[in-house]
Amino acid sequence: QAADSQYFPLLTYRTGPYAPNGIPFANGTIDYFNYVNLKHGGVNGVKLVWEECETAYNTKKGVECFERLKGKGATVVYPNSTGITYKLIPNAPKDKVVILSSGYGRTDASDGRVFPWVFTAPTTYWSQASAFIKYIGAQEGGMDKLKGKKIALIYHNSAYGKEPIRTLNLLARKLGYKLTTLAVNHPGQEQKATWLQIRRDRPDWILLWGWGVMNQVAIKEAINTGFNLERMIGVWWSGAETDVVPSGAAAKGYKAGTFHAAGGDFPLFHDIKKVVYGAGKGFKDGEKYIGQVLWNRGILTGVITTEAMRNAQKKFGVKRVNGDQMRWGFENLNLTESRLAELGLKGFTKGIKITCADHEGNGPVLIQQWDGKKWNIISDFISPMQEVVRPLIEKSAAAYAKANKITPRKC
Amino acid sequence: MSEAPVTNGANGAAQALLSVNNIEVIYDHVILVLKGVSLEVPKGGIVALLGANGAGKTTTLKSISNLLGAERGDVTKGSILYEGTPVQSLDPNDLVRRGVIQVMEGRHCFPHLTVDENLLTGAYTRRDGGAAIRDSVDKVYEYFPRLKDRRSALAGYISGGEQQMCAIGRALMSNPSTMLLDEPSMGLAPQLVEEIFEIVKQLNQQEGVSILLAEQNTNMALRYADYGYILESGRVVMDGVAKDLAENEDVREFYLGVSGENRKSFRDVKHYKRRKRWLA
Amino acid sequence: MKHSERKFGDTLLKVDNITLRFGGVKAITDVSFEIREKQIFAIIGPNGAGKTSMLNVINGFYHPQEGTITYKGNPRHQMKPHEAAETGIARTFQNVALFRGMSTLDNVMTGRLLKMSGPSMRYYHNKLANMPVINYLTYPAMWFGDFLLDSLYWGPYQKEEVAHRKAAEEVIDFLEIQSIRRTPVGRLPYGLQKRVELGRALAMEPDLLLLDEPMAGMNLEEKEDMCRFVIDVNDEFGTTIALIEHDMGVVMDISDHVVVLNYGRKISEGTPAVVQADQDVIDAYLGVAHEEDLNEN
Amino acid sequence: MGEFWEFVLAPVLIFESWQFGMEVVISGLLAGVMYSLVALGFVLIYKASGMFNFAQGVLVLFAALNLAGFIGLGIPIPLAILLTIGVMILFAIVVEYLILRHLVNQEQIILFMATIGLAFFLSAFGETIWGSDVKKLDVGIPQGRFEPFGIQIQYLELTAGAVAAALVTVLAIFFNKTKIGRALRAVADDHQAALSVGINLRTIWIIVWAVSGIVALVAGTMWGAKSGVQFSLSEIALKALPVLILGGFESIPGAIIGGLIIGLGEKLAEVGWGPYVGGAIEDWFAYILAMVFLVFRPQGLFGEKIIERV
Amino acid sequence: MFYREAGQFYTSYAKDQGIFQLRQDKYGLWGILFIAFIVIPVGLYLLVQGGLMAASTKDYLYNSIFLLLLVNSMAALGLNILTGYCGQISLGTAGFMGVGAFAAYKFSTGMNYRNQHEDDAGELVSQLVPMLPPIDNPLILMILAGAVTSVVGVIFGLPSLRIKGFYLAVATLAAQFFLVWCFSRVEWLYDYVSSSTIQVPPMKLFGLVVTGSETVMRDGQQVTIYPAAETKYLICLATVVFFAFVAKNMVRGRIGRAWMAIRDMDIAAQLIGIRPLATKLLAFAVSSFFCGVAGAMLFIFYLGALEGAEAFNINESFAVLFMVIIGGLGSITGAFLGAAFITLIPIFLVIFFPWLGGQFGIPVSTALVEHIQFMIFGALIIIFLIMEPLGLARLWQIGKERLRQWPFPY
Ligand SMILES: Nc1ncnc2c1ncn2[C@@H]1O[C@H](COP(=O)(O)OP(=O)(O)OP(=O)(O)O)[C@@H](O)[C@H]1O
Ligand SMILES: Nc1ncnc2c1ncn2[C@@H]1O[C@H](COP(=O)(O)OP(=O)(O)OP(=O)(O)O)[C@@H](O)[C@H]1O
Ligand SMILES: [Mg+2]
Ligand SMILES: [Mg+2]
Repeated sequence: QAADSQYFPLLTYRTGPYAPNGIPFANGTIDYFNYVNLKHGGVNGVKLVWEECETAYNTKKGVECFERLKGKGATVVYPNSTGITYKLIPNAPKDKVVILSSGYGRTDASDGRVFPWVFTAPTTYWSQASAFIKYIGAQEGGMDKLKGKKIALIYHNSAYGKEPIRTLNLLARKLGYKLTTLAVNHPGQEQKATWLQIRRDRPDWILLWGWGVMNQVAIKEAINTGFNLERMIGVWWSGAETDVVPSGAAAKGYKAGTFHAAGGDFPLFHDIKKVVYGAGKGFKDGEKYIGQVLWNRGILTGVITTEAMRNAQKKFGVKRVNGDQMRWGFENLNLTESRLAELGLKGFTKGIKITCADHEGNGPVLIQQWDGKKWNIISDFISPMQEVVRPLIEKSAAAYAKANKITPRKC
Repeated sequence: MSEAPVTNGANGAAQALLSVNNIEVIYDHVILVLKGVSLEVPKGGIVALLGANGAGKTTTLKSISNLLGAERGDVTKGSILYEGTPVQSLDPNDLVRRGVIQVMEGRHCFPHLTVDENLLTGAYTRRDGGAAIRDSVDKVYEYFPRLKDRRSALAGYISGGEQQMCAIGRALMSNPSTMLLDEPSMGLAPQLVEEIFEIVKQLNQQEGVSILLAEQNTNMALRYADYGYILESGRVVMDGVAKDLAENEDVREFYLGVSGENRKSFRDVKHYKRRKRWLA
Repeated sequence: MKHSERKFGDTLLKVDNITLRFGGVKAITDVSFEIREKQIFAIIGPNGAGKTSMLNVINGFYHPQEGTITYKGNPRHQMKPHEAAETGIARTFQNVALFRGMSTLDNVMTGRLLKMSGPSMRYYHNKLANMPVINYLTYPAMWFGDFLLDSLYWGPYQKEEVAHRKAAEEVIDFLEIQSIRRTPVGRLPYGLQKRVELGRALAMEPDLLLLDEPMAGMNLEEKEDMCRFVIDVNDEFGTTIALIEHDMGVVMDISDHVVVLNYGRKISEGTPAVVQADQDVIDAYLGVAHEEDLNEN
Repeated sequence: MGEFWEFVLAPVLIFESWQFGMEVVISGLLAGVMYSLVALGFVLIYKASGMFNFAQGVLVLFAALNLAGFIGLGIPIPLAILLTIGVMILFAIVVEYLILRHLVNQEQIILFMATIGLAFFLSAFGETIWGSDVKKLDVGIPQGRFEPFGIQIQYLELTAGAVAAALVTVLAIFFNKTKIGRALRAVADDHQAALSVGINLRTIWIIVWAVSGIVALVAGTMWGAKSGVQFSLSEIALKALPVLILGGFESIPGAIIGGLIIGLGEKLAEVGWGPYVGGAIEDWFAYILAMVFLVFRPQGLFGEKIIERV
Repeated sequence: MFYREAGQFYTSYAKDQGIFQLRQDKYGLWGILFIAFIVIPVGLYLLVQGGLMAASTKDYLYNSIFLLLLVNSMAALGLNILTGYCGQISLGTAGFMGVGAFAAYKFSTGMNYRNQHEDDAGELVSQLVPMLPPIDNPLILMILAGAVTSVVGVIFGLPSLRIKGFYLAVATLAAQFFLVWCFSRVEWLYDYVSSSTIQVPPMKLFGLVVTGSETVMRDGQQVTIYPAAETKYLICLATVVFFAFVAKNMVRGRIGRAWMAIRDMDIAAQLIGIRPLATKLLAFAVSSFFCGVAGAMLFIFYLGALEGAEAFNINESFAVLFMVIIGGLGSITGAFLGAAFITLIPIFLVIFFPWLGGQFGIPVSTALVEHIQFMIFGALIIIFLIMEPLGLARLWQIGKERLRQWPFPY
């Protein structure tokens, strides 16, 4: 392995039931890496090299991929699936590979004292859940108006889908709204029963915590049963272009969370179009994804990684960074808004500051809305209710530490 | 393949309708069963294929009707000609269309079809209209009144002998010109055995159906057949005009039993194994 | 030995007024007979007369609507087939019913199953018959112990297996099927399959052996062999045999008593000679031609 | 009424509001018919060859992918449908030529396994050609709903019901009143015997696979209209299986009746009992329901009798 | 020529009843075991020491290939008992494996239940109370997991008395779906964590770290010890070999004969005195035991952390069934061959195509590789079935029969 290159294993999924989401997501990161190489000759002259491995969103396959690729000099891995994240976490300290799971994976891993190698920046499910409640409160005209309101959570019946329940329940006790949870089994092709229950309960708001075809069907059912889409908010994995394709214009009004801007109108993106696709170095048919929600998310992953790497290079005065150095780079990342602007991403997301104890950063959440043709951001950054979420995280992490005989670091 | 030696035909006079030339059959890629079998069926003849258990009678018949493939068997050598053309590359159903039909050993009826439906299925290849087919069904029922009683029963539930009748009846339904019969008399009551052979003879004489008959009931078979082949462990060990065979001493001893006053009771059969002279 | 001289024991099986219907079809109507110990008992009749059904009734596969069956002096009701086997009834089938995936040896060995520890709780019952109180706890415990030994193929279990192998080999020797011991039975020609089937039944050391057309599809020589086996079994082990056969020569020669069924009804019964002369039987079954045939012989 | 009884009777208690109750019933029945559409394809192939076609779900996906793909290329809808039918027929021919004819007279489980291989192949093949993104499939099936007496009914499902009824009628007539129908059953019973009476297995198989492909196309169109065309479409096969065993593997009307029972049963259970136990019970409930029926009728409601005779 | 029984006679039935008919087979097996237990660990160790192989490659071989292979073989053995020997097709295998995994988890954490109450401030407090002492011996855990799974298997096996063939296959999906539903719904099973994910606690065997990690003071320094891949491998290997031996013994003895009798012709089996229900349930019990052990093994050694609904989804059930059929129904060797086929071929293809593309300078996209892999895999299944419907084991056997006759063709 050449000293002037940095290797990244990419566990992506371009086939299987979740492929429509996996493709733009994977393309985003790779397009960015490509761009950095083409435009700047890498990060401080260190070329980025990467290798994709197809997981089909399947844990076993993902694990096999990681084991196969980690020896090639991996320092960061994006598991791209909650199941794989869970599996990789215990071994991360041994493998010396940073796990970056932006907006998915194990929320309590945000506690850097117990999980030094895991980073959930910029935000987590629990933050998102609390931000949603904040948003709903604001829409209703104040948090006190939430009392007695009915909120239904339609969720993918999996670890992923269940993540917010605890937070939402806690908030329900605090704020007095009534939460009904409706599980939908994978794949979620058939949701009649769920929507019948929605018809019966007539909730004021619906939170959709779906994945894959479940999103498309849920949105379609909402339209067909006549639910007001303005009052239905999807999680950030339920708010991409693919999710509204079958409904198209009829899905107008549907909202979803996100942690970065939508759309392609950033200088960086124009530059990527020019530098990567203009030079014919992009993916075949890949240009159409530029500016799509999940592609943008892939960019963010790339940006966080390269910035952390830059950080480490500066600190340790090396070109290629090793696992420990990379970890330091992540842990001390301060991606300011001005730096984002430098990168051509002004306003793309809020600044991210990671600390030793807090691997989440500040967890900003945005709300976006589908206007029938594209997604538009309709809210300011909503800060999660840290006072509620953080103790939950710490408690949960402490339990993990106890079960696994880990002594938390001092920060 | 075509160079296979011409065998001693039935009798040079009648033209061979079906001729099997020196075929070799292997099951499952490893089990060699037929080791060069040749035989001929003249047009309008009744030929009997005799032999002990496992001699390869069924295998011979199946290789003629091309049903071996379904059992993972293969004809690896030799050729089979029907009306002078090789038939090995044909589908079984092509053969049926050409008038060759086989009654399989072991009562292969369609268990979930009624007797009636089984018979109608037998007429699958016929194109001469419903009325003609109905007539044939009636004819079969005439042959086998017992079947008529059970016509609406599922074939899977009828008795063994009834299934045998059903299988034979089904074959008759196709108006064949050549029949390959594999132990048609098995499991039938004595009276019926007689009848079956009468039917065979009648078909042969009135409709000119040629018949190749594998039988254990040597007595009967030789009485009705014109010509016979005796198969032992995959080889033809003896063949000849039926009458001659019936007179042959070995055949009498091993296949026919000594009749007349000397007929031994099954109770008094000796407790030693005799050896067939030709296997020495 | 002429059969007129043969001596039979007590009644082993008594069939009383059995009627069996399938929907509207009457397979057996009001049939009664008795099978005595050590007898070779033949059931004959035209196709579809109900012979096989009768055997099925005897070993519990069919449950007659009317009538009773008394076996070894005990009347039975709604007996399950495996229970019949446990009381010593074995049989062979008209359409060979071997375990096609297994070798000849294994097929014969399955016949020994009931004699082995393990599969049958009855085995423990017999073994522990005089400790009635603790039985219900000890059966399962002993069974489980045996099961564990089994899975290790160790100690007592191995001994037992070998002992039964010996018994199975005796049957194999007796039937002269040594050379096909290891052949999967699916590959055997029909006649040998029938013989293996007989072997499986014999391995059960039955008291009553039911044979359904054991000689169908065999040539003379093989029939002779088969007859010899049947007679030997009867002579040497004293097994009672009930058989169905369409070959009149065989039936007349080896059986002691014959029952003739027609359309589910018993039309005649008696020694072979009596039955053979019965005009009803000739009309319904033997046919005129056959009569001549027999006379001619 | 005690809590216990409230729980036990939950599926009945939803009728407290009769409109809602009716809505559950109607939705359930219509959802069931959607399953039937998929189950029908299974039935056809099983009926004709005793083959449990694991690839049926993928076939649904494949058909829908082709249709959506052709429409995506700008081909007018009627032509696209014709083209897809053509593809399905071609597919049947290829399957027969490459697979089925080599597996005559094999055990059912072997045939089953072969269809699994086919499923692997086909799903990847379809996606390689048409890509993995979600495709909209709109062939003009009416969307939206109407609400007689305050009971909500969706047009899509109503259409599916009508189509299924039509399909079943046509297929039932085709297979019961023609010579081919009898031949099919013969083939399923015993390949070798069928060959020996001169039934051309190859033609039969091509016909049946083609028809089953067309049925898959119908199912794919209906389901695709609901969720878009994507990989997950193949997984609805799992929803069709309880329908299949409940109705019986060989029965075309059974597929419909089974669908109705399963659809109704699972929706009542989910809406009634679901909230008490955490929801998402309908998947296993459908199977348990089917299993309960099987315990009483091991061949399903309309399947062919399992013959046990020695 | 050399592969013959010539000159090998057995003078007692005990010998003739041995596992192998041929001495060569016996030596072959010992050879394979020798390779698996000694040559592989030592060889890989030496390769790494000698710098001929990267340590991570060694770990990859153990963690991703050998372990998975062993787990799959174990599951395939289990299913083969039920489907291959007793003829009951089951699609609930993954569900049963899941039972094993969760049983292992519950026993390893002491069967916690939750004690929940509101404190004075109205806050909900909950705490986990163990019911049993936690067990940290993986071997005991696997046995317990198997036992629990047996019980569950027997319950779901009950309908098999009435339901047969594919109807049973589909009906066993009821078990699959129900169990998986439990894994995500019965909070007790996963100690009430919000994500329903279970994680294996640290375990040791014979003083060696097996799972998790251990921090010790060594030379005044804190050192964290992680489990060695070899340890996991050898434990799993020994387990699988032992159970394969048990399975072989069962199927060649009376129990196996009863199962096969039921499989081949259940009516005839009844008529010779085999009790159908008891025999089938025994098969369900034993098979589930094996699957339970496989599940525990998957959980403890291979995945370490898993989400029941995902790790044991229906596709895993199918995968195990494929292994059994491809390998050869009713063959112990077949279970291993099938597991190897289904596990290794996809990995091989995934590595092979990019390599091949690299040779010609054509970059192959991962999606395309995956698709090609599926197509080839599907095609291979079909080709194998057409060549030999009875599976790889039969192919192997034919090969041996040929060898026996060699150099004579028949
Ligand atoms: N499917 C098969 N696989 C392997 N061997 C077979 C197969 N079918 C038959 N054989 C073998 O081929 C030989 C000839 O069998 P075949 O059935 O042709 O004999 P047969 O003369 O018809 O005997 P029978 O009078 O008993 O019907 C036998 O030794 C048998 O073991
Ligand atoms: N399970 C069943 N269901 C319906 N009908 C049956 C069943 N078993 C037997 N039968 C009918 O009962 C009658 C008697 O059958 P059985 O098999 O006893 O005859 P058989 O005397 O053995 O005749 P064969 O000599 O032909 O074997 C037959 O007509 C058959 O169709
Ligand atoms: Mg034969
Ligand atoms: Mg009979």
